[in-house]
Amino acid sequence: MWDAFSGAASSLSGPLPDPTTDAGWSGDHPKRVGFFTDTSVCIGCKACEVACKEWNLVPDDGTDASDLYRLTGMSYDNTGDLGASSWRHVAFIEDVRPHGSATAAHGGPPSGVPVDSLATGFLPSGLPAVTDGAPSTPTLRAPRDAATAPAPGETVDLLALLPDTGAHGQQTPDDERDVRWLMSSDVCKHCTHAGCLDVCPTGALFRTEYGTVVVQDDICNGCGYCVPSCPYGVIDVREDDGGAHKCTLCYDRLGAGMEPACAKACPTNSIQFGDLDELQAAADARLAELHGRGVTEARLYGRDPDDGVGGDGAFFLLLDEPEVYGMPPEPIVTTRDLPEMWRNAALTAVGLGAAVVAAFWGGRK
Amino acid sequence: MTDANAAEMPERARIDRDAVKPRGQKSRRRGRGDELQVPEAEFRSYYGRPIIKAPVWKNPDVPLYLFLGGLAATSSGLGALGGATDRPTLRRTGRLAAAAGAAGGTVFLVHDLHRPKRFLHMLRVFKPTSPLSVGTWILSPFATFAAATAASELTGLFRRAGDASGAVAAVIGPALGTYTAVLFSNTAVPTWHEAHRELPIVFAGSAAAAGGGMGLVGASVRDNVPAARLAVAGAVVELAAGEFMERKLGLLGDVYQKGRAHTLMRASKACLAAGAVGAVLGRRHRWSAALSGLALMAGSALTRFGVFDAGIASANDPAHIVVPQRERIRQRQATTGTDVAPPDRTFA
Amino acid sequence: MGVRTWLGEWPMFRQATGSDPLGRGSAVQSPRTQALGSRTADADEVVKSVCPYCAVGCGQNVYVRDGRVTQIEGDPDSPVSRGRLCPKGSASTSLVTSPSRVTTVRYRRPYGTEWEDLDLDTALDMIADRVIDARRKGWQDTDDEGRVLRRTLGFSSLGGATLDNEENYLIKKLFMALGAIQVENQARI
Amino acid sequence: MAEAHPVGFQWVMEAKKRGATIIHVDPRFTRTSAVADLHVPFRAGADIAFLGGLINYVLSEGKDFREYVTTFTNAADIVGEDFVDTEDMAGIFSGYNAETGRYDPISWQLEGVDYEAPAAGMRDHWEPSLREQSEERERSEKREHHAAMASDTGGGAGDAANATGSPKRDETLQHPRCVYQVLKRHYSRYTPEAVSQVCGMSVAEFLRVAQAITENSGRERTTAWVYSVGWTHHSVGAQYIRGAAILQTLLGNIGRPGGGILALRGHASIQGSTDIPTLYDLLPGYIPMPNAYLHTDLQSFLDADAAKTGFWGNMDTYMVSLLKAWWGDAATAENDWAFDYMPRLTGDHGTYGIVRDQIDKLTYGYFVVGENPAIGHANGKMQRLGLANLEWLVVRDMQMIETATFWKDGPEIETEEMRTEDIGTEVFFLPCANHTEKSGTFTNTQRLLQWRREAVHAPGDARSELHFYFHLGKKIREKLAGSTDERDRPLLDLTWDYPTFGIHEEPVPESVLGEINGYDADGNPLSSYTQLRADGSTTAGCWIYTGVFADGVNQADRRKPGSEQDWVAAEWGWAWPANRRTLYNRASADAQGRPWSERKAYVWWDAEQEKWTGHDIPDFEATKPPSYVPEDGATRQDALSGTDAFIMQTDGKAWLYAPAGLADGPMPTHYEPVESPVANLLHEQQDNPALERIDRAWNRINPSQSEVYPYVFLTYRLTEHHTAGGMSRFLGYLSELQPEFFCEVSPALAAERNLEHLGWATLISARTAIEARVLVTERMKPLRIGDQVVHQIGLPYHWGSNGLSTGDPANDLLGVVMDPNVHIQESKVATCDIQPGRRPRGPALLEFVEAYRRKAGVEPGGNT
Repeated sequence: MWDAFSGAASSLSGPLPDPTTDAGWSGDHPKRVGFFTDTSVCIGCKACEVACKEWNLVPDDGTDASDLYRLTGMSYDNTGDLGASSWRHVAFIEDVRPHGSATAAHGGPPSGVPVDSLATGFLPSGLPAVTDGAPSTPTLRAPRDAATAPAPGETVDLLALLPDTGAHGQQTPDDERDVRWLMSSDVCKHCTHAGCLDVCPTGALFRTEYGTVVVQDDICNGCGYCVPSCPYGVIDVREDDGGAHKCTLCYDRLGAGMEPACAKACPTNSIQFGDLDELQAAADARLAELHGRGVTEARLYGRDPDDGVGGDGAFFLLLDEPEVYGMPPEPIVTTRDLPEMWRNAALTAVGLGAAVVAAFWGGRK
Repeated sequence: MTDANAAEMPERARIDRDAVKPRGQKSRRRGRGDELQVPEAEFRSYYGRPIIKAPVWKNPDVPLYLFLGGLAATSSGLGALGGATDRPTLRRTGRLAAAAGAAGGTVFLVHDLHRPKRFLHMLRVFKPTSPLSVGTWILSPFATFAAATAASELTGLFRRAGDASGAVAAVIGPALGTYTAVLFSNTAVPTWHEAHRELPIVFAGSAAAAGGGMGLVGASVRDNVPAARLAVAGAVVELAAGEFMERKLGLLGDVYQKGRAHTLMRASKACLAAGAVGAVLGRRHRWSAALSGLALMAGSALTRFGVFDAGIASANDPAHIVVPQRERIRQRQATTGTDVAPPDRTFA
Repeated sequence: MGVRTWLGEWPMFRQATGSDPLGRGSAVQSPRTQALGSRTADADEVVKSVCPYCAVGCGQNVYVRDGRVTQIEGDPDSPVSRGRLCPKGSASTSLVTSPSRVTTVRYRRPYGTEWEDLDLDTALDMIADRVIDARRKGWQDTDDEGRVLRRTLGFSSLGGATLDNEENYLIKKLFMALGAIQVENQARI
Repeated sequence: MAEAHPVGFQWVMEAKKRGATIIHVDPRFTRTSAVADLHVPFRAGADIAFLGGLINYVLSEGKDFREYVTTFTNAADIVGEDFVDTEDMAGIFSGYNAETGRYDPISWQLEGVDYEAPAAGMRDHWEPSLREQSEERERSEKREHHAAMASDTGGGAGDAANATGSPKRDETLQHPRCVYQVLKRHYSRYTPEAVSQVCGMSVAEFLRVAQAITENSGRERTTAWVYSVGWTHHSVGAQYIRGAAILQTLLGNIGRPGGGILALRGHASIQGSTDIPTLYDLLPGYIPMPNAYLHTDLQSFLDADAAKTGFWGNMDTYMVSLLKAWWGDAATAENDWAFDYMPRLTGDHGTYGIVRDQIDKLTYGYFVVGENPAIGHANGKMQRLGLANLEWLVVRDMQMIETATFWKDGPEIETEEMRTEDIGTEVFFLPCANHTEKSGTFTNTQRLLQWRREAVHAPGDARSELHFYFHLGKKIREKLAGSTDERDRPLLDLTWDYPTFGIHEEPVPESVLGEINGYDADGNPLSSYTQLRADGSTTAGCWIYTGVFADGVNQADRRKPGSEQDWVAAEWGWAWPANRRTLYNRASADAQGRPWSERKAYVWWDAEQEKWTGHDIPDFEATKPPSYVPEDGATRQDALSGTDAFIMQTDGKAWLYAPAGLADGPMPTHYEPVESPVANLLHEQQDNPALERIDRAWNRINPSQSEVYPYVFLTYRLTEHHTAGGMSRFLGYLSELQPEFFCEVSPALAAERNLEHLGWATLISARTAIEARVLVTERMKPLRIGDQVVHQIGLPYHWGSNGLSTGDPANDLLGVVMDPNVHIQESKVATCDIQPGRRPRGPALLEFVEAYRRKAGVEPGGNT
């Protein structure tokens, strides 16, 4: 057992072609499966969140009752993050950029229509030349008296706030900025090197024959070690039952030949389920396609087997930096450093023992 | 654009503050006075929310477990060697503290579980990849031997067996004192993980200070020299290693510079320093020795609480994840000469 | 349970003796996990249905076990939806099994301050009486000019967009026979 | 579309993947905008300016699909000399009567067409006896009836049904009065600059759209337009759709694959409830309801409303078959097939009129079935006042919705306008079965009937509507059995003997669908509406559904997997009429019957087999060759030529110019919403001169361009909720996703009004004030309109006081003004003020709103 631990460094970090076999499953185990979430076609409908909860009987989220039905203010995301009761989480990012920096995926011009020609090149016959769509500067009306302006907050005496004539119209439209609304359905990454799994002291977390990482609720004793060990902040302990919970990649459905509930529901096929190698090929093709269309900000996340977790079983096509979606830019599984940690701890333990012995050095004084 | 640029995106900056639900805080929204630890460096994040999950480990259970484990670890050695060197009060103190520490630690450890009835599930497996599993297999025999030794000590029965089991516990003890550092560093919590070289030393020092401190409290002036030495050495190591760790952490060390962790660590340092000075100067007087011992133990305990709190704060701070990881990417790109920075970063 | 069996099921023993020394996979799988199956696998029946929310008309498969709906999900056969559902459609199981669903008749008497219970047949009988009465009170044989109206304005109906065609048909047919012209639904909203 | 119809949106994403350009034109930046190639923000209520601008672009640039236009449309028809356009009349068409506020459409007619009887919308002119009626009320009622004929919920029979003779045509399209030229002149002022000024979009954005749609229309390519109630909820709503119809017809995008104007409807069977209408003005299959003024007997009914040419020429067969289905043997040739059993209309009995009558205690009982008007309808107070003035109310639903509990916890209880103890309404709440607990058909948004099978039994007292209405009918018939009163004959003679099953005696739904389909004299199910006869030998409860039980098979229950069929998937469910998936698909082939292009081949003439064939079922007589020319005097479909693809029209043409059928003009014209912050920049006439109002204290309207109500608001749905919330607010999984009522405002508006993100805001109109959480978002953009800045506020309307997720109802903020054609309210745009903080509670709220009204110069509000 120690041999496997110390000898096979690849089973703690780095590329690992077959984590399933590494976890003791015989050679004829099923192919490793996973998710490819293509956020460029995500419409943020949250069907994945609901379908997941319906199938897995996950309770309404929220740490306490008063939290349940409150807006977070984070665009249309009222889930907040992944957690024990949110195994799918759709992030919404409202991104504002200077006008003109849009690309095709960002509400840019339809393919094949150069922006310049649109602005100036075409004019219907008989029309005066127009170079800019912006009409003349708006007429600003008399600004509101600052002294009568209400203070923010929960004012109840609104009668005092009856508007003065011309109270509006002082703010000018901001034509200079384009809006981009990114949506992405986050999920457990089912890492090749899964920190949660490796630190679990009970074997509740285990790697299935499909190469996925699953919590066995009948085993978990709620030690919580998996929670801070996940570099993505996925798994969490549910307060009411004390168990750690996360996406199972619908382990129970896989056995019955069904695809995971979220992937099945996803209206635009943003969430794709399948054999990991096939998904990776599909993702590479999709990335090339998008790059070919000028969507240069597209990038794959979790696709690379050389990354800090040995590649993810659930990986993504993103349109911005991972941290914008609430994901770490370059996670490394904590156990990569574990051999060194054990060495340090062992040496220090020896030192500590020596110190105790040394304290008795010289006999009685 | 960055989310930290409040001037440019006022409403989003406000979201950053309000929407976060950091663990360990009762209120849903942070007050103005309790700003996120947004570092100097600019970084982007998802509404300023934490990226990783902060530990759900209970406070004070886990810091106390760490403290008691450390206390027991060195106490077992003091007890065994105190017996071997004819220091009966040190022996007795060490043995009882080792057993009590192990027992108390076990209680806290079990209580910390969110499903405590399933404590024994820990014994299903032995996983070298899991410090908690390894720790369980350290704590269990240690507690058993320490308890047996203490029973022998208290009853006076089976003295030889008691000595033997005490010796075994003493041999295991140091592992119990340092494995907890791995327990913390083997997480994704940046402030813990990045201190994985220093944290065992800090915890070893802390264990020594605690065990030695206990010895000062319990042993007679006649018997307390090794305890005083160990305690003072422990305090010095803990102080030095702790300081070194905080500095070496750089950006990640900011959690020790503010908030509760800062307060706890300052108190810890004060206690350790006072205790060490007291132990050196006041060892010969029962009461001053005991007071010094208590101060050292308090210092040790406060370190555990401080490190624990620092970890929570670190986990809740997205900058702790994003900035170092970005820096790593930047450095790699600088060395490999490739620039894979997405084109939109420049104006985004 | 014999010691051997017990030992054989002890994951640590399996770690030591099997192909999973680190206790990451096969060695630590619990018997319950091993026996895990899909909730829909033992359904008595899979009934073809259509989503009740918007008008896209997504196909649904309704899984029934012991006379209860255990799961509703998209019907992959449907050329309309290809098995996919939106969040509302995906919540269909919750919709049909909602704990707050009202399943008994509730009655509020005129000027009453609280709901009361009422037997369904009694309710139907009372409603029939009220329909007859309102129909009579609102009846118009002719208008002022003597033109035939043969209608009642005594009562009206609202709803239909969430109902089946067959149900709308019966409503329209019955109301026409009663002479009640005031039939409306969401299509005008 | 991604917001409210996400699963349907998968096909848009498929199209995008294949290179289609997705353009989203919407006041808000929504989930649809997020994945569109182009989002064009613009001002709510300015759609006709936008569409008119596109029409102008097409016409002035000569970008129309000329061969399609000359083959299939009335572009070449010459408009009569009497017609005066808005260009020459300060924004009003000829025929307007300022006193009555309505149009006499006779001057809109085409040259060379004689009218022997009035078509819908023109009866006022053609019925001398009607013209003599001078009382205001009656005139108004008649007008409303006529307008209803043109309803988009109806729209079938009666539209200019009785034009005879052929209009003069100029195939070169050069005649100054030909439709093409009239259209061109009408839209000439809708320049890109004008569009930009009115709509608040840039000229570049507009041109980008114009270029995209014209480049993607023609032989090889098609463009589809998709809309929802964002187009219908306006005081000019029907004309919005007309605008799109004109544009799509000019571009040759009707009747072709990838083309069309696609209405996304919002309820599982809202299409079905229009086809088999629980609507006051229609009979099944878009046959109009008999009218007391016009229809003294069946013949006058047919004379007035059945066309002579086109497929509506067969309305006699549809109507007699319907009467036979309902009254069976009691319907005989002698008694005019029981035509006199039908009640008659005299005016508007639309839902808002009904509610007005409820408040006036003119009507006593109300069935509310699967609907939640207290939340879901415009002017919630008006709805609840109506409920409170009833004698009895029956609510059938699954959850305890606000409509059932208004007497207990409605907003008017809080304001002390009403006291529970004073409300005399007797309320029956009856639990209903859900979609898994009964069998039946829904008709989806593409006219597709899909049969659902019962999976489980309904719990407790829950019953299907089929059960309820069948047994209610039975009970009433029992109570009236033996009655000799003539008025009870229709009820007692009604065919009401459906077989039942189960312990609850549930009617067999197949038997009802069978009756809808219809039978021949021998009792065999019919297979096509062409089999219907006017001699009483056939029955059909809804002629357009005839064929759903073809061969005795429930065609709606066909479930051949899509993967085993071609892309038309004709063997899944059944689409009316005759299982055709694309209407008017004859237009997918040219005059000679050849596909316009290989790429866009859909239905074509097979010269060898001498019949129409293709991927879909041809929407044309199968063996009528393209070369067919009708003889003089031919009637019904025989009067249509081999190129008359629009077979329901009397002339077989798509109408670019509508000489009849609409109550507010032959061509769409931009009018401002009734509540608009700006003046009409295109025409002197501010708003639709023919729109309908309800001038009551509980329905006060904000003055146009009011400084007191300076902001535009619009209501809409979120993906996570369903309409008035009865099916979503009570579910945890949905409620947690959108947990609170909120308003969306731009950062600029937030700064202007000191609104704090996530704080509270109070929104005020002349109706009431409501409170909402504030979401400040860059997705809302202030617009420049002329020299003004217009701020728009977004309000999802799902919330009420019951359920898990609660909030003020957005619809309470709305008043009711209506489109004159279809009586649909203008709820997609109105004005309000917004202030930070929560609204006043209790009676203080009324004072607060009244103070606003005073300031705005609005008459006092109240409950009467």
